[in-house]
Amino acid sequence: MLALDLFNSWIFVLLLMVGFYAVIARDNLVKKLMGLSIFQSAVFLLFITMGTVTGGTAPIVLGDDWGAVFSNPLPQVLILTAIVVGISTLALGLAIVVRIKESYGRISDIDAPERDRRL
Amino acid sequence: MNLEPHLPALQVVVPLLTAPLVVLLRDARLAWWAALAASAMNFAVAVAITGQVLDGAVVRYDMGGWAAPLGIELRVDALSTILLLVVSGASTLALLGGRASLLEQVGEARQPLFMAAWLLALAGLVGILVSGDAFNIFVFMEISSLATYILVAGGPDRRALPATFKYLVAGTVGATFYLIGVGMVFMMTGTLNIADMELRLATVGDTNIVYVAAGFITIGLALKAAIFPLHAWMPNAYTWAPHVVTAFIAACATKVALYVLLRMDFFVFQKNLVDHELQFAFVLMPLAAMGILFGSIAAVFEPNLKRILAFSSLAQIGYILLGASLVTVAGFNASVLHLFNHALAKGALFLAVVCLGLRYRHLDLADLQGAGRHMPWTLTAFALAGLSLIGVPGTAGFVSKWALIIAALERGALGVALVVLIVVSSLLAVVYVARIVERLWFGEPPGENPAVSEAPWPTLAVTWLAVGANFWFGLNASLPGELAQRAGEAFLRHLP
Amino acid sequence: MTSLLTVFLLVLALITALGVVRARNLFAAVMLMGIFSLLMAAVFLLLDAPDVALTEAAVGAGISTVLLLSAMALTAEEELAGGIHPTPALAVVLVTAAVIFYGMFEKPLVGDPEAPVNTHLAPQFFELTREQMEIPNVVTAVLASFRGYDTLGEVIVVLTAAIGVLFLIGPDAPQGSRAPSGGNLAGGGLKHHQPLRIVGKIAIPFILLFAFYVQYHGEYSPGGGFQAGALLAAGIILFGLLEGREAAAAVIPTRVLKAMAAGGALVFGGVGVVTLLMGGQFLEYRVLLDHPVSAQQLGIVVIEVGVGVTVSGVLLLIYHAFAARGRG
Amino acid sequence: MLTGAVVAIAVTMLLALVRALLGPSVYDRVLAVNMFGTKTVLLLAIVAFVAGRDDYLDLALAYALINFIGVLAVLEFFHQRKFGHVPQVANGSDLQPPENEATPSEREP
Repeated sequence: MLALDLFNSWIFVLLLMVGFYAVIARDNLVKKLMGLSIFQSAVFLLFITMGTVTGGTAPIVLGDDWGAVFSNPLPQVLILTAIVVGISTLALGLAIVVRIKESYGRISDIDAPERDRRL
Repeated sequence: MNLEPHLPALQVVVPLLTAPLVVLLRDARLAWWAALAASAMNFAVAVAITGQVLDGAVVRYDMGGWAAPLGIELRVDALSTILLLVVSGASTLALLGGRASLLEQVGEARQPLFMAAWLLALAGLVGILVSGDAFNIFVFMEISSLATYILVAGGPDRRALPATFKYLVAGTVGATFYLIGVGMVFMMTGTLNIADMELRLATVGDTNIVYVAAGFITIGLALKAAIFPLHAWMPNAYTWAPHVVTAFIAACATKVALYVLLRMDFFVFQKNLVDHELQFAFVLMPLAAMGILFGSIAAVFEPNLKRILAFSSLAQIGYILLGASLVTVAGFNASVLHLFNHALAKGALFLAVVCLGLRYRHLDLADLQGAGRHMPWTLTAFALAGLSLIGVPGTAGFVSKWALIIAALERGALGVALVVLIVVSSLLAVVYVARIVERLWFGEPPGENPAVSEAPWPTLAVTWLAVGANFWFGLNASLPGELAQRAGEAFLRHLP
Repeated sequence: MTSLLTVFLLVLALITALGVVRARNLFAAVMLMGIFSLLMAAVFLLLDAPDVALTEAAVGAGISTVLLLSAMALTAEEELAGGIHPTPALAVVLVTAAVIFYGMFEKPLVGDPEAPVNTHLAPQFFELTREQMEIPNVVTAVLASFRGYDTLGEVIVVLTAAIGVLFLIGPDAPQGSRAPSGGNLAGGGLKHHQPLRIVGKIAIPFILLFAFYVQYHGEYSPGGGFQAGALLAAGIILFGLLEGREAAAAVIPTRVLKAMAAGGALVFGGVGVVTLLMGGQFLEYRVLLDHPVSAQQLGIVVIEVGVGVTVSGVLLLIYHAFAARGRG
Repeated sequence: MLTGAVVAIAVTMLLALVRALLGPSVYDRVLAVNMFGTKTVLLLAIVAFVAGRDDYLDLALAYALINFIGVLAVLEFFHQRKFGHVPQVANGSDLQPPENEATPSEREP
């Protein structure tokens, strides 16, 4: 399991980098939101990974066998909540992007010099 | 039945559950009344909790009847109380005085949704303050953030939209950083309860990952608290939000993030991480100093009234952080006091801006020239609140700045340098406040003189109430002083 | 084999994520995001988290694809040339990564049953669930009872998103002057494609039935209110895609959706208020009935219904808001 | 036997992913996603079998349904592009037609 352990951590960090890079480097707003999703997914992976137990199974008891080895349910609960938070942020962000498109006519480069000082 | 033991839960639940009801309303006036009622009740609960805390109790509550750390614990101490008063008070005052302005800027049809978002922002902020669970804080942070994005996006200018988007990205990245940090601590301790974390970190505190976790938590929250240089989202968000919203969030949103930062850094990590002070001495203190200078200087050169105040907030956040980063009880006290007093001053100033916004469409100083002749009451209120911002003796702003100077002087040569910094930036504050007041009182009105009259009395009355609070707490600082002192005592117990 | 498979899927996920960032065509990026979600969901399942996997699939591959496409229909499909600032971004990202690597090598090994995460609270959750709730899905027990307050917060977050979307692009929101006309998703529907329509319509009842199963079986198998709500919404959205948004709006009018979104949260909060009135703490289900085990189960079932109702209402409201935008 | 099946599915997933990454046309990507979804469902079924957990099959079912909806959403998206108006090019540049890529309407039989 050693290899798997390090591997998950590697992927966590790499995904984090990829998502974070998209958030910072891309001007396109939809792309930024996608980057944000990837960024958050990386964190989900971190949490889920830490709760697994070797030889264990999902924390849903089968056939009243409470003595089996189970993975930790708590990180899973946290991530369920975090996923929901993520989709909520995405929906709100997309709504803002739609409004920006409608009033600026573009969804990139919104920091360009403003021509509407006296709008 | 006796509600007293349930106060911490009620603090959050009342606005949290009023919000869905408000969504269903169709009438703008009714929505406003409902929001005002919930907010006022929230303030009343905060006052009642303050009473309990002043009696010497740390108010605890086990959600769902599951004892911590198994369940989620609510925990209210002096530090949370002082901010509970600020948040619920600011919300109530802003709502009370802001009805006319909100109708004008947001429109009537969307009022119920807007009021629901307001209540959710309030619920989220108080939810963070009463929570004793690191993950629960994340959840309520997201509630308050999402709701605040909605409030900011309600601004009538189209520039509110990109400002909100930036705020959303910065806020989400900040919250995710915080979550990474909490995840790492959770990995090492197996708990999410803040008090339990501190205990269990004792055995693993000296591992790299805990240092990394502390770093992530600090950076994430610094982003949300708009600490220099992570403040890029803040000036635009404050400027283009509806005026009433600015009055509310400028007094609360960043301070609550700062509160979480203090809570985590001092009440979880300080005891367990060797040399944790270095993070303050070498990172946060220089940043605070730079933020103070940068914010003050930027405020001096800004043409737009709201942006001036936004940059001044950046400087004030610097003061709060500066006090805390001394890592002494006196510094912590000063920091907590300034959290309270700056909210008073900024709240009053932005309420005066609400008054101006009701009569002027653009808030560049050039547009507002000569406003004082038409709106003398508003301008007088603004000038008096400005005195508190500067820190003139007799105002609330003076009390905390003085405390900060005393705390800094405990630190010898470094302290003297910091005092010089504080004095310089206070002088800069004199410059930008005086510049506003001068242009607004004595400037020639631009172009043809529109028939401008004094702001309507409800808004004006609330503004004066806030200004009065600045002087009340300037002359009689016993309540915030007492709470800050208790917070300092708690802080002392968490030093290594 | 599972660990090898996990490694393989994670590599694919990483490649996909890189593809998302690289793609100039936003549509391609959305497709890749869908794949990415499926991969992450599969990984979560392999890591023994079926509840999370179900949610990730329903949300990531289903709902967020629909959302991204609807937003794209209203905005633009291609990314501008330029508009990338690689150097400073790379610097920030690399520093962040370096910091994490610095910490990562000391953490307890994954899968270690003796790691603090797995020894501190987890055994108590199992024990108490067995004693006081008697439901086999411990994830549901923790979600709904031990950390029910978090879940209430989660429901409120979803509701907040709906409020925001309605506020920003709902019927009362300002109409943009440069709104593209007719470029939105699911206006007319795929009415003229008979095979799709027939197959799709056959699927709908099964999706709804499955959603109810996921809702009511949440204590026994992966699932629960959130996943059920997402599936239910997906079923109705499917109907909207086939028959047009107006037809979907006729099935459940927006007014009702709003009531669902708010009502579910109120049901959840109401349970808390009732427990308070019955002398317990907020959300302390065990005071609801004389028999504490049944009381816990009752509380869990009721709040899960609240979650499901809110989530389905919210997701449909958001779908309608995006789909109706630009149609005038 | 099972290992063979898993390897076969993994290879197919890889191939589908390559198609989704390279395109070039929209339909390649849509099909790739659909195929990828199908393979995931199969993979889950095998995992359920190996882990001895029947309840995982619920998930496979959910994935299949979700995948179907996702593909329909994509189709509807292009349906709108074809029959609805393509959004005007505002401020010049957001909507440059892709150069190396046939627009869907051109490929429509």
